[in-house]
Amino acid sequence: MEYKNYMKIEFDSKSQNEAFARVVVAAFASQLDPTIEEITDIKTAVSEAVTNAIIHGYEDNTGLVVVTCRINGNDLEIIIEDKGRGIDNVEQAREPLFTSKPQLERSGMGFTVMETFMDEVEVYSELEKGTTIRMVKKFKSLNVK
Amino acid sequence: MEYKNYMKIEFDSKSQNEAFARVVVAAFASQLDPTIEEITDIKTAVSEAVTNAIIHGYEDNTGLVVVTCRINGNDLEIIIEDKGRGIDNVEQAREPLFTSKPQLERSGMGFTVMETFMDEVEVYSELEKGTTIRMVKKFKSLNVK
Amino acid sequence: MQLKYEMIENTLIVQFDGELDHHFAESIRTELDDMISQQRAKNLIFDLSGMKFMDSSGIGVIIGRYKNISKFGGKVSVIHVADKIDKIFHLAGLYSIISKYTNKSEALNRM
Amino acid sequence: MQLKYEMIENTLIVQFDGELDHHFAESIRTELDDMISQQRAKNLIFDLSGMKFMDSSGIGVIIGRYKNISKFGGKVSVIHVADKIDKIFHLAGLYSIISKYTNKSEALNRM
Ligand SMILES: Nc1ncnc2c1ncn2[C@@H]1O[C@H](COP(=O)(O)OP(=O)(O)O)[C@@H](O)[C@H]1O
Ligand SMILES: Nc1ncnc2c1ncn2[C@@H]1O[C@H](COP(=O)(O)OP(=O)(O)O)[C@@H](O)[C@H]1O
Repeated sequence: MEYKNYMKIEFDSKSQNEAFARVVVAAFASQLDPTIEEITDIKTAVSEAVTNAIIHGYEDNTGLVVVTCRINGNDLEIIIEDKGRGIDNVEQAREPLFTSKPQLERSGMGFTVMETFMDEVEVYSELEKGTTIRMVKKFKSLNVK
Repeated sequence: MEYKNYMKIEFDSKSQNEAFARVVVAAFASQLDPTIEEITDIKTAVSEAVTNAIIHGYEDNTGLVVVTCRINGNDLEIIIEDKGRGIDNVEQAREPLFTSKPQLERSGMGFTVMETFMDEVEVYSELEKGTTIRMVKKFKSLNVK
Repeated sequence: MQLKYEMIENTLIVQFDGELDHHFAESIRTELDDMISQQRAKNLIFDLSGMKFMDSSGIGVIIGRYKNISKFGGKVSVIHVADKIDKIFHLAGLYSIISKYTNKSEALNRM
Repeated sequence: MQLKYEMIENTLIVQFDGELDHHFAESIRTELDDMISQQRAKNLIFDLSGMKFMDSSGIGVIIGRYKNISKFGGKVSVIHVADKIDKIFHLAGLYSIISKYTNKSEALNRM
């Protein structure tokens, strides 16, 4: 049978928790015997999605960010959810360099980074309801064994 | 206002997740600017309580272990819950060297270690419902500033 | 995240040490701008040799400084860029406005 | 968690490298017992210098080996015990059945 594992974490939408979320997902992924490059990829993607939940989803309010991880064989599925304001136009949001917050020096590259570093990225969003990002990383390292 | 933060994590009752739980709580606690000794104390206490949930609470079944952390000023509250078989006699269970699983080479020192390394340890348990351990660590490091 | 500074002629060299995400971007922006005006720096070199992690928030920090520096005719460059970060910079088209050099002396020569 | 072994006369020295919790206790128990019988070791020294973390599961591992070794008149000792782990050993009354020494040569001399 394929190796499976599951974890879910929720935390306050505080910017201190961006680094915390990266460490948690990286620690969970370590079971997959990842390369340093794979770990950097998922840390970067998680950092983007969690930051977005905090600054775009909840803006100045405090809410909960939920990160779910599932291991299925060599695949790591990461789901990042907020119950914040939601995204108006997902297609536009995913375009490189598009940002609704240039005044915060956002570069509009968050989604592009997620897409570059992960094997799958799906975005579900509803205005006033929140946003869910589902990403998959296929780990190569275990195949070698 | 006192600094506050919150996180909750749940994961499968697999022994691989014992190390994961320690890393997560230590990463969350790092905001409190802890000494190495304080970090070792909470890692050890978390390891005991999470191991108990896995081997005593769920025995050979798979269930969810939930770990909640709250920072309130210099205090870190850690709550570890399982929905497993529960403890018959909590007073007896807390006694040093008492174990119901000597065949697994358990030493019966888990609760004693938690009590030694944390400032408060409370145990709530109901048969067939599960067990909740609430622990508090008062961090000294921030007081110095 | 810690910043170390060095001033060589009219060029300020900033060395990043640690992880640069949105949280730290917020806290270092003002510190960086204060240092630029206090030192009356014309040019700016970002030394990324000590950068342990960076997400797209780092691009915002660099472009933001570029905007201020270029107003007064200054130049901005980056040195010691790790592969992953280089990839992010390429995606963002950063190299159309700032230059990448291998090390400090090369960057200073071309400034 | 990795184990390194050294056999000096009839004493097996086991060096722990890594974290010892319930998960790793389960996986090293059989390995340790196999090595003891394969090497026909009479005495056992646990070298904890490389132990990065240990909870009460480690006590179970040590007491379990003590039971086997003492049946045949052998002795068990621990060396290079860090303060926190020493505290756990004291709480468990471990030092009433096994001895603690500073280093390998002291332990071998007193075996
Ligand atoms: N969780 C979210 N909630 C609401 N809006 C979001 C969320 N994530 C992304 N967005 C929107 O999508 C835009 C593009 O996101 P991204 O590519 O990450 O760039 P950036 O974060 O730099 O703005 C954001 O500017 C924002 O308008
Ligand atoms: N989460 C739990 N669910 C059910 N029983 C538990 C739980 N935690 C502890 N116990 C009971 O309390 C006893 C003592 O626990 P502890 O002091 O940690 O020692 P050990 O884990 O070595 O047995 C256990 O042997 C078990 O019977």
